Amino acid sequence: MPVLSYIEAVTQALDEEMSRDENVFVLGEDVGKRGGVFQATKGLYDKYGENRVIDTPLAESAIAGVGIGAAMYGMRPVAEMQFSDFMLPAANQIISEAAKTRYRSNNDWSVPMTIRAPFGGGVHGGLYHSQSMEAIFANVPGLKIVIPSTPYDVKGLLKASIRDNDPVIFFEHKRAYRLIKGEVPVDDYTIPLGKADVKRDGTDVTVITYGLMVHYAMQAADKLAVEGISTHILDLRTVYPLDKEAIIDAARKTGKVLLLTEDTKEGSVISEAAAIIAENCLFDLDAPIRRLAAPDAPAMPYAGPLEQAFMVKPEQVENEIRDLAEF
Amino acid sequence: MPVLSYIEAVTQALDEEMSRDENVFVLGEDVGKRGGVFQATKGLYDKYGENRVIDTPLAESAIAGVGIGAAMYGMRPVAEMQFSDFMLPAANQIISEAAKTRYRSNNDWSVPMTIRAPFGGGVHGGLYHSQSMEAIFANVPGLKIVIPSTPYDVKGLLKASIRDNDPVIFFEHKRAYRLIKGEVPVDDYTIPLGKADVKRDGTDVTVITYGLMVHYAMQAADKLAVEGISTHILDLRTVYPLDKEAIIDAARKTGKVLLLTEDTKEGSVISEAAAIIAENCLFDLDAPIRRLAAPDAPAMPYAGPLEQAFMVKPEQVENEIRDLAEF
Amino acid sequence: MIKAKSGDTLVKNRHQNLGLSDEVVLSMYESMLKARRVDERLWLLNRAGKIPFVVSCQGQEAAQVGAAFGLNREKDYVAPYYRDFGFVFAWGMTVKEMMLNNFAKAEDPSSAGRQMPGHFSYRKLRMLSHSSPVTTQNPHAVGIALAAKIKGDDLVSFVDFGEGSSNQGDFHEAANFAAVHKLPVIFMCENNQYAISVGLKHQLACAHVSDRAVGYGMFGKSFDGNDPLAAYAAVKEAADRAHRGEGPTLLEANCYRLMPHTSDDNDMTYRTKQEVDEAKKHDGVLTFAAYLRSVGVLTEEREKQMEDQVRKEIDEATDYAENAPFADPDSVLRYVYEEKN
Amino acid sequence: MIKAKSGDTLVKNRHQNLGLSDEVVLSMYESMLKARRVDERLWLLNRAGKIPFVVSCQGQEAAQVGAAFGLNREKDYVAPYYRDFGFVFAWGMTVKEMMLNNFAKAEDPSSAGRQMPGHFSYRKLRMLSHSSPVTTQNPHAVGIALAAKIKGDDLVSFVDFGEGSSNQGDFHEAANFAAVHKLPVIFMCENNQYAISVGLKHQLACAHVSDRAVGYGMFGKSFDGNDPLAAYAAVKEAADRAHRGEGPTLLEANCYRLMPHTSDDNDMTYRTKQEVDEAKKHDGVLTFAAYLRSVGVLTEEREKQMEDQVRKEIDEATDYAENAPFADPDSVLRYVYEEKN
Ligand SMILES: Cc1ncc(C[n+]2csc(CCOP(=O)(O)OP(=O)(O)O)c2C)c(N)n1
Ligand SMILES: Cc1ncc(C[n+]2csc(CCOP(=O)(O)OP(=O)(O)O)c2C)c(N)n1
Ligand SMILES: [Mg+2]
Ligand SMILES: [Mg+2]
Repeated sequence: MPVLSYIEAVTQALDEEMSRDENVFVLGEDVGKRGGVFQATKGLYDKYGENRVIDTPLAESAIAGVGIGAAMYGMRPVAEMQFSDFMLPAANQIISEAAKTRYRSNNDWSVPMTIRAPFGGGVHGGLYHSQSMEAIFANVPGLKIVIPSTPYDVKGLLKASIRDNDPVIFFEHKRAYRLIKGEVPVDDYTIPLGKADVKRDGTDVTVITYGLMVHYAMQAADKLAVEGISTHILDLRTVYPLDKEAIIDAARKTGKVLLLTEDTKEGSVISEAAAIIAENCLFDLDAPIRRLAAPDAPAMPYAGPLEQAFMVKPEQVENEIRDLAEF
Repeated sequence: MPVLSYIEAVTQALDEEMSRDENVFVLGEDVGKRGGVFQATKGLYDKYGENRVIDTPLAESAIAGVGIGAAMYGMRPVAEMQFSDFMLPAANQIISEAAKTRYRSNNDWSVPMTIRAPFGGGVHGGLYHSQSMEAIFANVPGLKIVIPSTPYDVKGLLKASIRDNDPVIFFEHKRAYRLIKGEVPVDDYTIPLGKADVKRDGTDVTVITYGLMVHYAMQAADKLAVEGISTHILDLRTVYPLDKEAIIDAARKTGKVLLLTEDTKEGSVISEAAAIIAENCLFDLDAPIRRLAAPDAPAMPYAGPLEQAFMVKPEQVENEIRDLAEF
Repeated sequence: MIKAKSGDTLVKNRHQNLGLSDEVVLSMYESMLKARRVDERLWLLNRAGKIPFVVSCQGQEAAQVGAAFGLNREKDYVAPYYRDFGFVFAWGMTVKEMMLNNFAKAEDPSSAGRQMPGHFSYRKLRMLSHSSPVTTQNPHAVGIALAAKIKGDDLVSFVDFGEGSSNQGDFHEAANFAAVHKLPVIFMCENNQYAISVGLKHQLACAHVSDRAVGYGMFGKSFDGNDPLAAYAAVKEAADRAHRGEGPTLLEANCYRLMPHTSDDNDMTYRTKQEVDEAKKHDGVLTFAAYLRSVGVLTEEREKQMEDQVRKEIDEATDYAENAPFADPDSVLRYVYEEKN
Repeated sequence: MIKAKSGDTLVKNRHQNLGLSDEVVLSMYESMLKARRVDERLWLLNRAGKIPFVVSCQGQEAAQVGAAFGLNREKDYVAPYYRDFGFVFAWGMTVKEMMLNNFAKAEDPSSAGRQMPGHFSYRKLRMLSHSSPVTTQNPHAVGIALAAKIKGDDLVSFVDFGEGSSNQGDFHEAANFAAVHKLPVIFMCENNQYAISVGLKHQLACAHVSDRAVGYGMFGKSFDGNDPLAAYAAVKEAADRAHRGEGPTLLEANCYRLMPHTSDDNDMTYRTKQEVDEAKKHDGVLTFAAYLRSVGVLTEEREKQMEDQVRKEIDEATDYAENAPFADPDSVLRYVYEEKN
């Protein structure tokens, strides 16, 4: 099986979906000639032309809003927000419009649009090129929020998102773009939205997480295995609406749960995971739930040492798991 | 002590702060001549003039953004968002700007602005005049989110918000505006932000909630007292950042916790409260945490019976508490 | 700009000059009348406690109906806003459907009672779903036009909004997008002089909303919003431009909101009765009727017949809607996402 | 519009006609030179791996510096954007502070290294805090002007942004607000022809960003952004209008971005070397120097002295900044909210 980087999987999924369905098109800032500032849409402009790979004016609310209109016409727009930090001007279009169109029209209209947005820290991006934005949207019924961790998942989930008949926010971890590589089948496959995935089976401690943090957890698990600690890792993959059953099963599996996110802690999606566990399997727990997250400060600083201090570190993950195992 | 309605307490707080500090001014849609669509700013235009009670163009991002600029100049703007549902065009100004200005300037600049916004359901307002919007913002460090339940709290908390040197979102429950009345001291007092308040002391079941739901809980508690069930009620008052200690204390007090919100459930602020409890006092609980909230659907319908079906009902609160007591 | 009716004989046969038959202008008038009479009925129903809320179209029917007739009602896509009673009637919505919408009943084609009245939506009629946050529909209309362009479909996308709403960021972003991509969009602002209590001067400092067109490099035009023929001509011209690939147009219909903002508003707190009375003199429903009479198209008999017919329709529709069932309360959980079977 | 330098003798003494002394125009030139030389150094430092990121001002110094000189540098409030090196130098920021900003060190007055370089902020200098999401600063500048108006303070609020950014909703809402309230705001668009890879034609369909002024009922003007004197004159005129209570102005400086968008960009994927080379012929730093030489103000000696002085300042500042400490990592927890003691 070919090995692709995370971002190559994005490009491949887009390319395949565009060639499969002429209703799929891409719009966003610099997605055309430039192929996107991260090169996620590289080659698509040459292949599909300016009619289907559209450089928009610098206006996110229009990108989302025009996408919604096109989706209502029957297209499957894939809108790129250059950085997830810059999708807030489109918050009203996403939350008031895309998310509510099916409901408010009593199923008459729908918005089959995918919004792709690079998120996450550790790239020297400073306050506004490093944020995790999912929590802002992870309370809006009508939306689905997908965050893949591996190239395999990227391809399958992005294809599923594009084919989904409701709006999907697809957050791509920008540090994973080139850092994370993995096998990706050449054939056409989709991964169902709304389903979490056990990335590692274990018996002592459960880690529930998503995005780049899945890899931190996997590394920690490898190290801890040497110490005889067996880690169970659940990758949420869809962070809204959450896969409750999978969360409950994973929590029950070991009775000790570490919830992990690189987002700031209070009000993050792992808070909802904690609530689900507290509601449903309190008596199955052998230790209080733990949450490991970034500090409750506005965003990640730019200066190297400050960025480092802000971000969740692999050692912290390891320590938390060990602590829990020893509880 | 005079008895005021919830909205009269809003007006009184605004009036007193404007007369106390000439840097306080009000801006928003229809807040001038019309005195606000709910009449929250009634009389202020005549008293303080068009320079300090400013009818803005219909543009929420400008209302927030101009408020931020004025705050940076040293004023204390009180911006009204006509309905909280309509504050999303200002999401970028609130989240990227107001919340982060102090942090990003390393304490050089600050934004002492209050954003008032009526929220909540049960007023026949349909999808876009009934929503609870707090969860969207309750993950943004740098913001404070205040939701008062009584006229007394309204006055003290609004004054504290206006005097606070950081941005505060002040959500007022629009159904409470005229429904809820209570004693309000004539004198100048403030209530500290960030502190929850025990609205009723009890021993069997703890209800943690805010806004109009505090009154539902109080009514249920009265009824249940007759049955011999003693309910402890914690009013969060500030829903971001949460008063962790008070939540932990309240949970420990009875060991049985009902978390109550009229917002849709997944990703709501009570999820964070659940997480805090699951992290900190798991072994003090005698029953799994319960959450009572609106269904995870986009928003509250307009048609009477549908609105009824969507909203949390007093009987549900009562039943949940009773169930917990009997657990 | 074409002037509304005057005593001058030159204005006679104005509709013929526009290529409109007598039957067409009568049909225009009928839509206007329907909108007006429905609106009046809604206020009565509201005062009688039968419906909790009214948002009103009075004073804007002429612009709305003229605009609808300027479009291709078989093909074009439209995003009317909450005051567009005249528009949606001319576009094919029935009085019964309108009443179901106002009574928020299950059969309401716009939302089955989920949304407030006036939040029109009707896929069958290529009418986009409208929400409460103002101006969000503008980029949607642009998206329709973009999609049509990608697919090679020759159609026009039409969107309405108020002058207060023209100050929202979405107005700007949508107009700019449409202009850059030369899309077949008609933006029509129904300038009724007020955004709730805030008068035009406190909303914008230019003379006409259409003055904004130049900043997008698009064609702009302001017209008498009390004159359906002016609206027809302006929209027709814009549609022709759009079909010729000349891109979007920004139109402004100058009218006046004759009623309070909604049934929740008291407009006497911010404007005077004299001002409203003065505006009533230019009421498009009355002036157009007068024009039609003056050119001999609207006979006394026809007028009476029309009024009777409209009243009957409204009576029946009201009865029907009042007695129709609400949606099942359990339905609040439905259609959050696609339901697969 | 004032034309940039030509061979014509008529252009001589242009600055005297504007009431600017020789020393003032030399000081202008010095700020431009400083900005250019600092920028050049930053690219070297970036390529040497000493700083991870550069955002560049090259090609926009003339407009920036001219603008700053058109304002009252003791009183006015300003919201420069990330390319405004020339502006912030003319406004009083030192080269050392600029280098501390680019090295993201604790003493960086803009953010102590929290923000990316070029996100200027300096309360002491009445310079607002700038963020990455574009155009958010526009309403802030309007807020300053509104506050000053409320307090009766006579000052001007100035804000810069790019032409791509002029398509954001916040541009529109801020401009409209300022115009309706007749506030003393100067909106200056530095039109450098590109928004990252997207050229002007794909950003807007009007000829000039300043064409948008009429849609707000405000004064608008486009000028040669390679000519600091044109910038000075335009901003001065706008400031005079503002002081006279005539409200806001929308200016457009026509310039060209000589470097890639940032050090992360490869501009050869979307434009040609020929195009850039052609633009370099109009480079304001070179043409203004030529003008100053042609009118005998910039002597060879003075020029050398200036270059030496600037180089020395940059060397020292670079050394200092490179060796200066980062902020304490624990400080990431600080200043989320006011810290009370
Ligand atoms: C984003 C947003 N802000 C505020 C409101 C509340 N609101 C409803 S209608 C209205 C005034 C609209 O004025 P205009 O655009 O002139 O349209 P008109 O009602 O006069 O037809 C306001 C402020 C809203 N619906 N949406
Ligand atoms: C809201 C937002 N969207 C996207 C970006 C990413 N971005 C940074 S600069 C830029 C282009 C800006 O172009 P322009 O306004 O012309 O200014 P210039 O950089 O050319 O000076 C973009 C798209 C951003 N910073 N903010
Ligand atoms: Mg209006
Ligand atoms: Mg540019």
